[in-house]
Amino acid sequence: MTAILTLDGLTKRYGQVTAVDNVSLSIDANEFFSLIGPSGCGKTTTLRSVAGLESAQQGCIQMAGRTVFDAATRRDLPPNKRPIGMVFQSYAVWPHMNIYENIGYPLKVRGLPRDAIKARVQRVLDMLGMGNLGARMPSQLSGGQQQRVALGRALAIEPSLLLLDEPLSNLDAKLRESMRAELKQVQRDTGLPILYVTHDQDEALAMSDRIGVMSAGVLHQIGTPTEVYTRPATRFVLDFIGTVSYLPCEVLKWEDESVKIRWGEAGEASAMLGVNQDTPKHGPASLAVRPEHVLLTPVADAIQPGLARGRVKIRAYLGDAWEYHVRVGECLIRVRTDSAQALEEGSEVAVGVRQGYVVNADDAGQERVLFS
Amino acid sequence: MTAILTLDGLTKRYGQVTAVDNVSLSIDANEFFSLIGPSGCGKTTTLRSVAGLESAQQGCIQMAGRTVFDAATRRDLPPNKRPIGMVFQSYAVWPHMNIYENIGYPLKVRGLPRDAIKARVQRVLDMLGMGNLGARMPSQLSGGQQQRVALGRALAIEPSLLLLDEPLSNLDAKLRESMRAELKQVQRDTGLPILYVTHDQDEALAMSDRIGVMSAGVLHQIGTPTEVYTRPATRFVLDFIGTVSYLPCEVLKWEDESVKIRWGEAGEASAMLGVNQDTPKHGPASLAVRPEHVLLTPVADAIQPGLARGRVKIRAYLGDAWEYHVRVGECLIRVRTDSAQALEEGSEVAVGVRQGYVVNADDAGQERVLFS
Amino acid sequence: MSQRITPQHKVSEPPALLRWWLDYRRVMLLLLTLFIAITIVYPLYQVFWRSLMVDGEWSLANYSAVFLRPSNYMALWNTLWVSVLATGLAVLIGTLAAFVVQRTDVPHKALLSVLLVLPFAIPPLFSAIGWVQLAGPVGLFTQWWRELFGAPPPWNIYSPGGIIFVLAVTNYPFVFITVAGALARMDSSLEEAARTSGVGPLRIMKDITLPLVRPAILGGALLAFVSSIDNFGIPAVLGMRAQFYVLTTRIYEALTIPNMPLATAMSVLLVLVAIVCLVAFRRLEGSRGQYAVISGKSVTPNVIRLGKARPWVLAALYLTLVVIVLMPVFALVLTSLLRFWGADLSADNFTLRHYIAVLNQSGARRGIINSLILAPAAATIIVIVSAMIAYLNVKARQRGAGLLDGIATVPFALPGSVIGVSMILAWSNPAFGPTLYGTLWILLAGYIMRYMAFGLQSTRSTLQQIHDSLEEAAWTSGASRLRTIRDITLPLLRPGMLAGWVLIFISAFNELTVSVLIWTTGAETIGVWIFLMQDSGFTGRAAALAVLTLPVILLLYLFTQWLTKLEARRRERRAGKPDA
Amino acid sequence: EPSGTVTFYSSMQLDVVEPIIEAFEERHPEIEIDLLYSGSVELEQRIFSEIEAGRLRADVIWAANPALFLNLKEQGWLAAHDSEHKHAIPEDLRDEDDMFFAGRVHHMGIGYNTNMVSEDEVPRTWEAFLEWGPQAASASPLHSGTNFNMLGAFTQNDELGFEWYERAREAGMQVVRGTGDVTRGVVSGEFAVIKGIDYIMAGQAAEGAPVAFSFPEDGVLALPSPLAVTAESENDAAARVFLDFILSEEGQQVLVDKFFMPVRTDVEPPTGLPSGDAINALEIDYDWMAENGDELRERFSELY
Ligand SMILES: Nc1ncnc2c1ncn2[C@@H]1O[C@H](COP(=O)(O)OP(=O)(O)OP(=O)(O)O)[C@@H](O)[C@H]1O
Ligand SMILES: Nc1ncnc2c1ncn2[C@@H]1O[C@H](COP(=O)(O)OP(=O)(O)OP(=O)(O)O)[C@@H](O)[C@H]1O
Ligand SMILES: [Fe+3]
Ligand SMILES: [Mg+2]
Ligand SMILES: [Mg+2]
Repeated sequence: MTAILTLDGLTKRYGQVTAVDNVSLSIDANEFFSLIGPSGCGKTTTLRSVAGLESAQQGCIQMAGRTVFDAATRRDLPPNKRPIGMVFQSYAVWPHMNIYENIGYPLKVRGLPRDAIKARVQRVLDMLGMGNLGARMPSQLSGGQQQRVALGRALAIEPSLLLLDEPLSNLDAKLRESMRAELKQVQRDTGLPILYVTHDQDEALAMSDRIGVMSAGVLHQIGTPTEVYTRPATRFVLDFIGTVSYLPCEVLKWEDESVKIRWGEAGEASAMLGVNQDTPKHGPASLAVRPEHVLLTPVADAIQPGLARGRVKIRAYLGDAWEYHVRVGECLIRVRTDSAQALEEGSEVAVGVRQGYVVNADDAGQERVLFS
Repeated sequence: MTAILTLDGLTKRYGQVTAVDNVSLSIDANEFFSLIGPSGCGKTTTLRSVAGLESAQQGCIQMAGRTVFDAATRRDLPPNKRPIGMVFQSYAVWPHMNIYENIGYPLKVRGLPRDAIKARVQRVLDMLGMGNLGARMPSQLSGGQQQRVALGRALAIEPSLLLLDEPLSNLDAKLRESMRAELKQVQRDTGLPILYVTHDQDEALAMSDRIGVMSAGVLHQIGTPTEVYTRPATRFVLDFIGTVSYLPCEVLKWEDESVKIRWGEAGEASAMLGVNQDTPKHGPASLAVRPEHVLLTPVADAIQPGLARGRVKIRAYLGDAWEYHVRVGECLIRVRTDSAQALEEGSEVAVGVRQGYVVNADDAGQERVLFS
Repeated sequence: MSQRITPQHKVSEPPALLRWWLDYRRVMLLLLTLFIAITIVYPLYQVFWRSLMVDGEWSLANYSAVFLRPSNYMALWNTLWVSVLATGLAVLIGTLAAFVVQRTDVPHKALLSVLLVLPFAIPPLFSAIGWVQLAGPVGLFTQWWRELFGAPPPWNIYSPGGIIFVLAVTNYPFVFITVAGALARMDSSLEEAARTSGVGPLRIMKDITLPLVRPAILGGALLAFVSSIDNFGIPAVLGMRAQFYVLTTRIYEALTIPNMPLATAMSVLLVLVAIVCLVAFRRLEGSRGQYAVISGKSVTPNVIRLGKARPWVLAALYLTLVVIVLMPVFALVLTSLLRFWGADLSADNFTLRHYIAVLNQSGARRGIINSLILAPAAATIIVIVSAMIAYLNVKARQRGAGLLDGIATVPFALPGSVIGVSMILAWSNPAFGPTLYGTLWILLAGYIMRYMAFGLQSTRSTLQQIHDSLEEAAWTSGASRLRTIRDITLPLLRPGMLAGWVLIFISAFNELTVSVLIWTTGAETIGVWIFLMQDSGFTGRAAALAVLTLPVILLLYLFTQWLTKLEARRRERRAGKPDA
Repeated sequence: EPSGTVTFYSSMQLDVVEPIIEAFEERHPEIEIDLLYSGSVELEQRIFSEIEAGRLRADVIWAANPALFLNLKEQGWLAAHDSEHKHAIPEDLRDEDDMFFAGRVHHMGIGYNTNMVSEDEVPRTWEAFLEWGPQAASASPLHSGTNFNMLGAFTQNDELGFEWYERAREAGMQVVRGTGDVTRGVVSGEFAVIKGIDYIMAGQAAEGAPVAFSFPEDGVLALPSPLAVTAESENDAAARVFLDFILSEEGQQVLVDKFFMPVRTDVEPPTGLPSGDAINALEIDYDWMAENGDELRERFSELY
């Protein structure tokens, strides 16, 4: 596959702050690529460098085969010369133009004839399900509709690459979900490669072909949603993508590709977890578990060996599932079970672990995630 | 149980718009009550009427045994005379006061002695885990911390009732989730009855003891989270709480408390659904299904009688689960399966329904939801 | 994520990386610097180097003369305390009026708002004279008081108190306008949060509302304060009789002797006072984050129901308005219609002859025409230039543009007579360029120098409210930087520019102190003629001319209303057909 | 034959100057007078600003304050003019070097409000003036050139002296800013008596205001308003023609019609005004004034 966008060693500093630290990535034709990370990690700065709104200090950027930025040769194409469409978090719909004009403006700038503009805008409006709203002013639209206008404006020029900066974060839950599907659909229909910035992991997982996880300017991992969720490269990725609870544990024994650990209030529970790589050191470590990988049974039913004893502190109904906060020893574990099983708050339960990650320090004291 | 708050036939009109239409409800001591509904349905107006920030045209409001509002006798206590604490969506933390002053101000106004204020503010700060932040200014706090200050301010006066207007909707996904748990914990600890307004169904389901579902000023249903999720009173509630997909179906036969229907592209699939009430009319109706009640199997595995044939259009990874949009005939059904089962986009599948709702029109043409 | 840091453009890239538009920015900055250098720095320099000269040699003697004479300290002290009290009173009136109009349910809000800014349209000299007519020893109010109580009234208009009062009622609109705007934009949930915390309405105003609009109050107060310290007409008319001098009247005196170096040294003092206050006010304003509540989003203001008090509040408001706004206007109109100043109000003393006389004077007629040319010309040039400076400063974040902005604001603190002198010094026998003195151009130059600050203020604040992403969106849509400015920035900036334009127009239209020094035959203005008539004892004619300016200003107000409506209608029309 | 434009700076009343210019332009259609009328203070500010800048625009100046002309003469900004009319003008009304000539004379005496001051109460001396206490007023010598000269004349006078002002202060006499303010005061009845100027009082009375003017017996200030051609005039010839016209009988007659005392001995004063000889004019030494002006101002500003 040909790469539509390639970043190579991009570094952008603001005074003392290194907002983007030696980031390299490439996006293929048709790909939906998300950059995800906590607030302030440098996602927006990366995106703006791609758009040409910021100039990096190091690295180069190629777009559809052309070098649009190269710190070494001091080449730096202005945004209006780059084949991109961009959607801003704040929509940035121009309040003094109606919807039709907003979407048509990039075309007008390019000198397209009136008729061609008209046809193309109408097509975009139809695609976004707003065929009859062209004459409205932005102030007469709801947030979700404004969002679609911003999207339509970026799509109208049929760019080689679409850049989106947290486009859904201002929307309410229901609308966000439907816009997600819509955006995904648009990408399917147009085959447009997308670079998407978000701090919402659900969004990134659900929409992306690949995800880049950033923290403090550094790209920690690039991978498909399943990769980053199930095989996090660093403890940061493990924490940030999905929910985990930590339990103290002890590594007992390591054989071939599995590891035996002991955990629980009195160390009464044990588990065998597969391990992909490396030798986990024996001794104390952390066991990280996802809510859906914990097994809960009422104590009345059975307290088998290998299970730990716990107590339900809080439960929350999620409609299609229940979520519990279960106290085991000093720790709270979050557990998710399907909606059939409803345990009372305060009830005693037996807790087992189906899958988990062992986090321990290597010889250099660096934390490693060993996944099963 | 004694009702802390009772609304009786509350109606509030703005010119032509009836924002709140004859709403009655009551909240018991210790109860976490959520009002949920789409944007503009009148939730905020209801809450503000309770607070005394709006005067309704009809109805009356009782609070802790006292009538605070009565349209008939024109009694209308101002907000500062009502025993409430309120948290606003925008936090409304006073930017010119530090955290300590923000929380202490309502106490100062009540003329409490300095020492008592100090002690109480410190207790509240400790409870919110911000014991050492008292001297900070709001601008030096993160969104989540500001949110806690707003909460602390409302709690400090030890109100009889806490009112919250979408307090979490400005937070990002990760923070929102942790604040949810925190809020729930605070309510547990203080035993304070809460009237909570939100448009986020997950939030309402997870936190509430009871939920009131509103639409266009009208209260459609009041019930526990499981009640409104599994036994929606109206089609609106069915749509709004949780996700449903609709399929055309035909009611074949009704016996005792179950109904037999036929559905699928060529009507090839069938299901027996339990029915709670009423006689569903024979003939065409809609089958409403939740994503977690749909069964997917690769066609290669088995196409049994009773299952329909479909094709995966879009799949989205949710980390702990997969979501599919499956085309069956003309319709798209949303399906949720646990993360073990991963079907490719475009693959053919067999689709079964485990539970569902039959929606059909009664003799008067009114739509009814018949649940199994 | 509501509060996020808007990424700032940094211009620290190596020079070779400069894009063509960066160069374009530089060119723009260069041109603007040239403009400011010629219109503002050069005249300022002409005045100020003279303050450092004694008999052709560099010396600080003028400054020591200023600082060694106790009477100058007295004047400085008087300037300060009078301005502080006048500003205090102006803040009180302006804030109260803004609060009542914005936050209560009084009726006739539109009318009240117009009436409340009317004092802007009357030259300060005339409010002073008007107040003498009303509250002077033989004034209307004084006579009424005598008839009612049979004793002389407890006030004396010729006193520091009188000066403070008239300064306050002249300058309070500055406060009213800024505070009303801030109140309209304030998030009312901050007040509601207090109400639901058990706080009563008055206490909320004191503890929440007022502290939150403090930046606006301070901003308005600063304008009122600077206008007070550089006002000449009011202390001149009301202060001399009480032997009460302030800096401007001392400067005027020094110009009369004439001792220009002394006058300029005193002006430097005045500018220093203004700058110190500017800095002090900025300090008081505190960090910005503390007041981030004033956001761009529209909010429904929290309206206090006055209930039974409503008619009383309304009556009090109208009474105040009548007394402090309409009566001076009335006095002015009366003067223009009476045969002579102070005549009895009997029917045969009313006459139109002042109007006829003044309109028969060709100079006065020319003055009207010239003012009608100069005021819009100055307003237009200032607004365009300051829009460009503000753009470079706020949007392009061009280094140096902020300095330009600061420099162009300095003349605002100078008394008009000093600006007038600087104009003659700069343009009567200029080091370069044409001799503007003797032409209409010098008046234009004088107005530009005097009112640049108004234009900068209004365009800067409007630009700050336009989110960066609106421009970036156009840029990434393929529009060049210039095209973005034309299609996006300018249309969004237009309301701010219009507001600045109107303010400058009104101020320049009957400008007096600068014009009176630099006009020449053929280049008269209304202000000049008002002053000349006044000065040579034709008070009636002067008043008649001043009255003639009122409808112009009223028409202008209606015109801008109409423009705004037109804009709205055009939008509606456009909304009706998509491809307009 | 001179022609072109003459720039004329004047602080003389417009309704006086305009008829003179009209008459002149009728007689000399080839010369155009470009009048810049201004209040006396502003005119001086302007003249000195122009001098600072290095170029005086005016060809002819006619202003109220003799000290200004002494000053200009000393700095070399005036041109001598051997006018054909100079012998019709008394010596004390023209410069010994022919640098400037009085173009008119006005008097500062006592103006009073006829509603408040009955015929037999009219003060005939400056002492009687002081009896009116706070109902008496004067413009400030610091702001009015005429009053500054009055201050100088009183100080130089043995009987009145600077002490008169000290007594005035004790008696409660009001000092207001400019001539306009005193005039408005007496017209409106705020003041009963003022130090007033003859033609202004006459003009106001003609408008219908209840005011009149009296010449006190112990001394009136007779103030010549000097008229001069500037040294760097660009149209020197025409400027001289214009100056001569103002001094001519025809020019002076226009002044008389406006209640001014003429400077020529061969022109009759306005009706109702005493002739020049009948007026007891105070002695005033302008050189002394120029020398001691600042000190005088200082002294006064300490008093008031
Ligand atoms: N103009 C600037 N000057 C100085 N620092 C800046 C500037 N713009 C961004 N930064 C800093 O660079 C870092 C990265 O900022 P960036 O906006 O890229 O974060 P982000 O990942 O998009 O965060 P968010 O999710 O909050 O939008 C932050 O620490 C920020 O404070
Ligand atoms: N002051 C007002 N004047 C006129 N109409 C109003 C006013 N306040 C609210 N409304 C209308 O009343 C209805 C209910 O508004 P309300 O704010 O209670 O909705 P909500 O359920 O809180 O919505 P959201 O989730 O968007 O906050 C809306 O149609 C709204 O437009
Ligand atoms: Fe966010
Ligand atoms: Mg960002
Ligand atoms: Mg709401």
